[in-house]
Amino acid sequence: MSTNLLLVIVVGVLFAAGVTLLLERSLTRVILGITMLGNGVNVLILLGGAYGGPPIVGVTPEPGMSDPLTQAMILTAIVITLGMTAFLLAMAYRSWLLTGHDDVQDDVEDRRIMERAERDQGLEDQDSPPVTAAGPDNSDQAGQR
Amino acid sequence: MIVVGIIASVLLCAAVSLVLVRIVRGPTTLDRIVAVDVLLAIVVCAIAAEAAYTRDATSLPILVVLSILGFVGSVAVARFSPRSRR
Amino acid sequence: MLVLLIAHLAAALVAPTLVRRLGLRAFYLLALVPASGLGWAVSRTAAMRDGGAVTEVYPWAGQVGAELALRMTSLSWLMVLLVGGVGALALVYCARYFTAGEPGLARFAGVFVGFAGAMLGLVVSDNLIVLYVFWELTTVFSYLLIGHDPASRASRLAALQALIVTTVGGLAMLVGIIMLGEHAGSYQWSVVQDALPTGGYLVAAVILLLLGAMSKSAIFPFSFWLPAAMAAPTPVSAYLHAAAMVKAGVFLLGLLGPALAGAAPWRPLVLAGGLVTMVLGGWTALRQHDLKLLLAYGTVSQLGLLAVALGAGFRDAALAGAMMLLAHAMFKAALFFVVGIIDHSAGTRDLRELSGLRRSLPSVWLVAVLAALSMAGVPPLAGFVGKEAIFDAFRGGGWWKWAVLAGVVAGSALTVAYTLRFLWGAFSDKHGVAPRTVHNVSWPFLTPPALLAVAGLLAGLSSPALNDLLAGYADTYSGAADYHLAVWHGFTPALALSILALGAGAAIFAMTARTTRWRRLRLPFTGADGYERTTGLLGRAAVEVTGATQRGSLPVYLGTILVMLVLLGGGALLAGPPLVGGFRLWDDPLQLIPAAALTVAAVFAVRARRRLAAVVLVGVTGYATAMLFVLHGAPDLALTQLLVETCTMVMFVLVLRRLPGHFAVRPLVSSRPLRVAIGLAVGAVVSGLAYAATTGRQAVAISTAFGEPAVSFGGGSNIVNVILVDIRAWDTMGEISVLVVAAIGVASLVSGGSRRLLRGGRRTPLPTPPRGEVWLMAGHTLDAGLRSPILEVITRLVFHTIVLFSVYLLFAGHNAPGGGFAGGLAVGLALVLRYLAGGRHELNVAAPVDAGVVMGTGLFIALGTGLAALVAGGEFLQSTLLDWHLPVLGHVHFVTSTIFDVGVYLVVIGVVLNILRSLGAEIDRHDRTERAEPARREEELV
Amino acid sequence: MRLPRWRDRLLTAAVLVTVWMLLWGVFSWANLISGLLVAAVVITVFPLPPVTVAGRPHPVALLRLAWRFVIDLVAASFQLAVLAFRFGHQPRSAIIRVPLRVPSDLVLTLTGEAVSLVPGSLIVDTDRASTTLYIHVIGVADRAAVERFRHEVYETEARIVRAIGSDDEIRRLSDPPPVEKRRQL
Amino acid sequence: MNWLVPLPVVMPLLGAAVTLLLRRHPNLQRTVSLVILAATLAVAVALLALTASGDPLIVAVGGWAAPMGIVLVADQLAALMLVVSAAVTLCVLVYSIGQGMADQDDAVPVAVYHPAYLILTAGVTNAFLAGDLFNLYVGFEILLAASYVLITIGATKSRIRDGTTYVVVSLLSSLIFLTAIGLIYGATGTLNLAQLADRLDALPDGLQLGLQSMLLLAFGIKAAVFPLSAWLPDSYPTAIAPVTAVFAGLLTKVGVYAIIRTQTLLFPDGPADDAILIAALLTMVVGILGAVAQSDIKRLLSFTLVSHIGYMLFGIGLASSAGLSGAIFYVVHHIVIQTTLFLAAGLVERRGGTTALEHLGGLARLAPLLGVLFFLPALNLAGIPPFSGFLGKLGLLQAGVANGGVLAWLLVSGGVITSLLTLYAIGRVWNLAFWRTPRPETVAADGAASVRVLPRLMVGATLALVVLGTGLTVVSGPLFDVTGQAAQELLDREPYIQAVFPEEAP
Amino acid sequence: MTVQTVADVLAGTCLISGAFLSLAAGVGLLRFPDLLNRMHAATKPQVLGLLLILAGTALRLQNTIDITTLVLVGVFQLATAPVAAHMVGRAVYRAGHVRRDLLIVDELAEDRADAQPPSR
Ligand code: NA
Ligand code: NA
Repeated sequence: MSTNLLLVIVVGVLFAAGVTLLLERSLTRVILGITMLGNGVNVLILLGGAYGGPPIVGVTPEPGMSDPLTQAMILTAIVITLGMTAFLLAMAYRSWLLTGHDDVQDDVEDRRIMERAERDQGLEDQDSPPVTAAGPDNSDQAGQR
Repeated sequence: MIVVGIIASVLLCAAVSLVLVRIVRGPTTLDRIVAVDVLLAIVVCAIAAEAAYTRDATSLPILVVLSILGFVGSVAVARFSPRSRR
Repeated sequence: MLVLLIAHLAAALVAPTLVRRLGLRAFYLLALVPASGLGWAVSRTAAMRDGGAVTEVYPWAGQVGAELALRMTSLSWLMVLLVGGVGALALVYCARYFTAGEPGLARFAGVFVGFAGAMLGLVVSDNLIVLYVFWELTTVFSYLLIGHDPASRASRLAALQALIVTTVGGLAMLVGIIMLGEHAGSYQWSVVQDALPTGGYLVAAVILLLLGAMSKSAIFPFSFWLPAAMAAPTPVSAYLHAAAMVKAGVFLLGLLGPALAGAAPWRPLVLAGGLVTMVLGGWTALRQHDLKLLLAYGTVSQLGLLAVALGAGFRDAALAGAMMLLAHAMFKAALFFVVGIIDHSAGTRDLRELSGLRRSLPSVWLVAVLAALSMAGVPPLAGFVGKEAIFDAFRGGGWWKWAVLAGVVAGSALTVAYTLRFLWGAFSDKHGVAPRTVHNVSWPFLTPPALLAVAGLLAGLSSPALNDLLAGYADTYSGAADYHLAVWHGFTPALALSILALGAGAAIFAMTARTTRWRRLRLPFTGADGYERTTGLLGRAAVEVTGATQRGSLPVYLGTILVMLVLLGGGALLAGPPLVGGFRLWDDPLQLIPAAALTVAAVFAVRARRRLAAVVLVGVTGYATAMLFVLHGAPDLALTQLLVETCTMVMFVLVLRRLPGHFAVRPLVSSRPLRVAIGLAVGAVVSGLAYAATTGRQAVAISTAFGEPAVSFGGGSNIVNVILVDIRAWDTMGEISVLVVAAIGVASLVSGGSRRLLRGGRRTPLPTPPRGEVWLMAGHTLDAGLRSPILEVITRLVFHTIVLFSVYLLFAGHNAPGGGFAGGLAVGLALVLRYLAGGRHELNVAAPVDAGVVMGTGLFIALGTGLAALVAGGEFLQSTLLDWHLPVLGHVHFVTSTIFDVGVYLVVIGVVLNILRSLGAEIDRHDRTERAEPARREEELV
Repeated sequence: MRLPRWRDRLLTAAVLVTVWMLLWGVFSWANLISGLLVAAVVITVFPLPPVTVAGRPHPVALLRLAWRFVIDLVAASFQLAVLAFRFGHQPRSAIIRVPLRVPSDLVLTLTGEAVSLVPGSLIVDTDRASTTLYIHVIGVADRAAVERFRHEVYETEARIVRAIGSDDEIRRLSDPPPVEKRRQL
Repeated sequence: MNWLVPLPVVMPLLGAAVTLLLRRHPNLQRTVSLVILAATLAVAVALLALTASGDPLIVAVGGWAAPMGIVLVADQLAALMLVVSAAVTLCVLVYSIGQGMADQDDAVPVAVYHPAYLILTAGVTNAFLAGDLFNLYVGFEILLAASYVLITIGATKSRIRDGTTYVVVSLLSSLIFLTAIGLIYGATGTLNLAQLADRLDALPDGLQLGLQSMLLLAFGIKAAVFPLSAWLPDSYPTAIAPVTAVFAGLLTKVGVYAIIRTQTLLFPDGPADDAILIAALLTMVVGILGAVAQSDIKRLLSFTLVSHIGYMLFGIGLASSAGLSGAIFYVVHHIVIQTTLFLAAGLVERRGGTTALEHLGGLARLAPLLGVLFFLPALNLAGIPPFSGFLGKLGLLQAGVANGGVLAWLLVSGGVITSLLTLYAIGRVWNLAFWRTPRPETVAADGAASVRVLPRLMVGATLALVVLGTGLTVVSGPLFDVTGQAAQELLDREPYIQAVFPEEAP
Repeated sequence: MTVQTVADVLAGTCLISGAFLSLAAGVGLLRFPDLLNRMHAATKPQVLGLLLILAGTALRLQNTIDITTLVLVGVFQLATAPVAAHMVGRAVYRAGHVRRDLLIVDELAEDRADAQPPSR
């Protein structure tokens, strides 16, 4: 089967732009990225079906119809994306209401462990045998890594 | 009819390009929204022209939708445009 | 045997209740359970002669080789005796050892009995998997027993340490078992031992099995966990370390030895480990001040000896080992009991503080001496019989035997030395130490050790009789059956060695008692250090690895996923043949226009600094996509896409009105090139895959055959719609569920879980409208500055028309572009218009119903059509064509799937309404409360 | 009071049925009946205040209105297209107040619509109390042009009222333009 | 009896519709949910019994025969998953009802919770039954959308933050899944799994690999496979206890299920098996190291969750009957146990006021029953025999040893180490939270609050799951029969394909 | 010259004129100095341009079913386009995006100054 190069490129453009937005911290941009990726996927699905006239019996002769199944899939995807967009927007709003911005924050617990890793410490656990002779304030070890 | 099709396409294409420039440039959201309105109008024209060219009426419901609901987006933006609230 | 096991389990389960009800007396009752094991074993004594066996098999999980195959042979018979006998005595002992108010006693009793049961199961398992099961169970129970006093940090740590160390070995052993079992095709030891693998595979398996045995039996370098485990109450120590837990390891050596001792790594590992353990354990025991620790290191040492004997892999050593196993259980349990008694009556176990106990506790002293002499190997006690048999077994026949013999003798000398230290430390009068005042010891308290000590004497005396029973096991080894157990063999070299050991031991004791310099002699590295270092390293590794992989940052996570996509997808593309399939530039040159517009908008959307600008630009990509749909012959898609784009735009505006106009400049400026690079890479890979996939198509799409059935079975000529409401209505049903739940979620988020959630309708009476023209129901509630008569009038005029149009879309959809989704969205946008023109009250009046009810009804209708078909005898969601000829109206054509579409329509209306209520009206309300009561807002935020 | 309400409702229904038939494009009994049914449902499910049209349609005036509208539309579109292509020329504009003579939201809206639809004029704001349109006009060179435009708006108002207004409203058209009224205040 | 097949999806959806209509009647809502889920469980059990013969039950929904329409396929694997998921969701529902009634629904608004929970269930069951790739996607979307709602319930600051991570990552995975579907349809022109099994074979290897890796990527994110797993420990722990529990137990397993299904049915030649094994190893080890590093019970459990996904992948990557059987067994075990542990963690949080280890202590003495409720499943998780965790692991290790390859041996070692470290991590929790003397702050709070009494329904639900988890040991024989048969069916492919296309049977 | 040809020629003329008006709108949109002026440019394709193209389409399709729809499209567009323009224009004015130097007169500003500040 031959393929429509223009649509292939469109898919690439939408994915590239969508991903770039998705990797941002602002939830608004993330949502926009997802919207664009959604469009990209839709075009990609479209690409997988035949090109032709509207798949309506009596309007287009059957051999010349575009693929109705890809269209049904895309329709489902469009509607699902709508629901998800609404949900994400509500999240963005809530985030703004609670924190005053819509930036996605880093996880606190993970940060704590990363800091421990940077300071070259082991577990923080009162019940294990002392892990290293060096306590948290052993600074000459900290700079090594 | 082919000539008509080509001319109309070229004209509409040029129009779209100009409108796009305005959308990209702004500078305000309202500029962009006005431009989007024009873009939608051009979309309507294009779909209608396509229907005329191919004598295929299946896309007419799209025109109805756009003509009766296309303005809701701009009204929403205008209604909540930042400083018009106070 | 299963009955016994079940009895133990049941007893363990009722034990806590019993103890709570009966107090300490319950222990006597519980002692009956292990005692019954003892009794049962005794009753089967006859069967054990001449290598007889008792076997039971029950199904369990045969697919993984786990069958409850139980088999008692002479070695396991011996172990059953010990497990049952010492177990019963330990429970009896508990009744006096503990006081009634001891915390956790009820749990303790249950765990103890459970432990005894696990030990019993271990020794009678023929199936290696089941053996491992019981093996690990003893580990877990011992964990609970060692940690009996959880308030003490030492006790907790010791318990965990014992758990981990023995589990390390256990897991290694498990792998070894699996290796053997997979090779043999069975996990029945009686089968496996005849179907052993060879070569490196066998070596590996044996090493793994030995790791298990040695760690369990506290053989060097795993010995460190055992002394630490002395944190447990004394009955536990007595049982675990004399008769049960640690014996499991040597039992395993004894069990596997006949088949595996010939394997290359077996003897070097077992003998070396055993000897080192014996000598080091003995040496360390000499250093102890705590009597219990002294015994603990003594145990370590003796375990070394047992490992040497049972692991040596020939008949005489095995016989000796079995005897020694018996002897050790008796004297060691007795001695632990004695220590417990001393601890109880004197209040300490520190031998530096104990003085004069021989006189104040003469009966205890007597029992202790009897047991201790057995330990030291003094005739005619059982310990002597066993040890002498060992000496004899290693006499002659190769350099390694001589080396072992030397080690064993040295170890025995140390044993004598610490035995003396024990007796001296516990009972002698010490210079400068005031005699301890002691409580009396009641006879039931002393009975268990006394019985064991006497049993040791009897066992020694009746060793010839025991010989017949134990030989049944020993004869499973190859080698001449020339040695018999007896107290007196005449003046043999072994006797000489015994005497040598006794003398040397006495000398060592005398020497160590005088000076303390020898105490500095210790290994530069101990297992305990190893454990600590390992756990320390583990902690570090955990923190480092987690710190490196768990960045806590969403962009990093997404980036990782996308990079994986690029690597996997790109890799597959590169791995495949080059992309040479046929392509065409476009299907229609007009596609260039939306494609170009889309590209421009996409690029600038990425660069936009203002939220709404970005929204508009992304919207343009959406409109362009819609145009691509039109040009691709997909009017339904274009219709829906346009409606959705408008809806999306409205939602964005509703939310973004509250957010700052510009994006924060702060984040991620530096990583921008990286993000763009990932984006481009993903775009390229997905394009490549799309190209490869669509050019790789060979088969005809199934949808090419949809046209005719869509009309004849689906009753519609718009195939897309027929797919949605009929052919794949099941998907659509799922999809509307998604919408419903998303809408619920929006409400839940915006209202933050408050209970007014999702409620619609008119809650507060509206202010009466001012006189004059009224176009909307609640237009007057909106701020005058926001109102617009033009908008109100037009809204009033077109609202019904839009709704009417939506109904048209709904019904026309089956044959033309449209359908329930598009129709529902149209109504939704009509409601948006009402809201925009008249505010949140207008919305409430416009749709005075609960959005949830609309959604629920829609979903109910959609499902109902499906179920109705099912009830009518069709498949779920099967549709029916109905054709009527009616007067006036003429031919009426109706498909039941239209009802399904009505459900979809209602759901979509409900969804949009719900979203609008939340993002529109609810946010309006927030805005109001925020302006009215700034203080309350603070509260909401917290 | 009852009769007009029923009349309004029937009017609404008639409009809806017409739209319904136009949508299907088939003028049949089936469509008429189903249209009535759907219209009834729509009106019942989504009640709205009645559209109180005081007057009645005057066909001739309606035609005249339409005709003038088309003329204006074409002319203005042409002018504005010329303006767009006259590079280097900065068109001047004005924001004009036009208080209408007939105090009706409908007239206000329709006049506003008509004015807006013709390129070159745009409703920037309204004042409901005084039925005033504020119109932005492009391509006006001076004060005289402003007044000319104001006059055109009044003529549009008049055409609309004559097409659909009540007798009372039509009578009001002969009142002096309220611009002066306002100035007097 | 084919009519039973759609019911596990339809009934919860119907329940959702009804609970939406009954939103002002919390008690009725609860009753409806309970009845629906109990009925779902009954149907699932019936399906398991009906499929025991080895013939999958097929339903062409709407009467549209495959490959045109959507088929639902209930084979042994699907039926087994249905039973387990129904049992678990039912118990969690009881638990959450207990919690809701105890808290007067402050934290769990019934109006949101019940419909969302039922829809979640429907999504899960739909994913299990889907015989159509796109319908599998829809199933995923249903359960994910519901999960977004559930994970952010209450909308507190931390839930929004952590929920965002979850939602956005899941959305990306959905997009990747959809991309994969688009590509697969583009390449084959069909969506029916049984037909895809045939048509994918005909494609060039590189393309097959590309399609396979896209699917693996999408499911790998959902199943939390390293390095796609980091989102999980950051997002699950913050939600309310029953939500965390059902997510941890069930949702990742749906991803695993999808991997099993697609790998065996669509890509039987296994070019990605080695990659799966490597991912399995990394998942196990990195996951469990993460657990060791944690100081909060819920987070720690989340990491063990990730880690143990590695076991299931191990079995899948081995691609042998024994390996698959072990993997399926492990899935069943893990669904029950991980759910139980999170429910128990919820009880710990109620009793101790927190799940941070540094603030906990003495729970074994303060609440002995809670101790049992935590200890047994914890041991089970750590693979202590004779619990099901051990048996599953045993099956996997046996399959690994039987395979004998270098990677398989690495996996065996990794599996053993993971098991040990799980025990270590669990042991630390037990030592600190249950054994150590109660922290002063806990004791102080204990005196004041009557909230610290554990609601009977919550304890009962947890207990039921503990019993269920322990009971797996007893029924492991029959269970292994089922998983073994399921694994064999998966490897054969023929029963599945012939059930969907009976006319093409030779 | 058949009727059909006449219709096609007419239709072609309509289509091209409509498209041309769209282009003019684009030019105006880009070129006009301030937003209110640009909005005037925006009106053209929405009204006359669209009407022309609809007429052209009607001439091509030539059947009742479609022509009625086209009529509706035209009516709806005429009804709704001014509303959007009005709302946006109002927002533009209130947001102050007006080049006052290009205004001959601003009577709205005068009235605003007279009256009390706009209610909120
Ligand atoms: Na029509
Ligand atoms: Na105008």
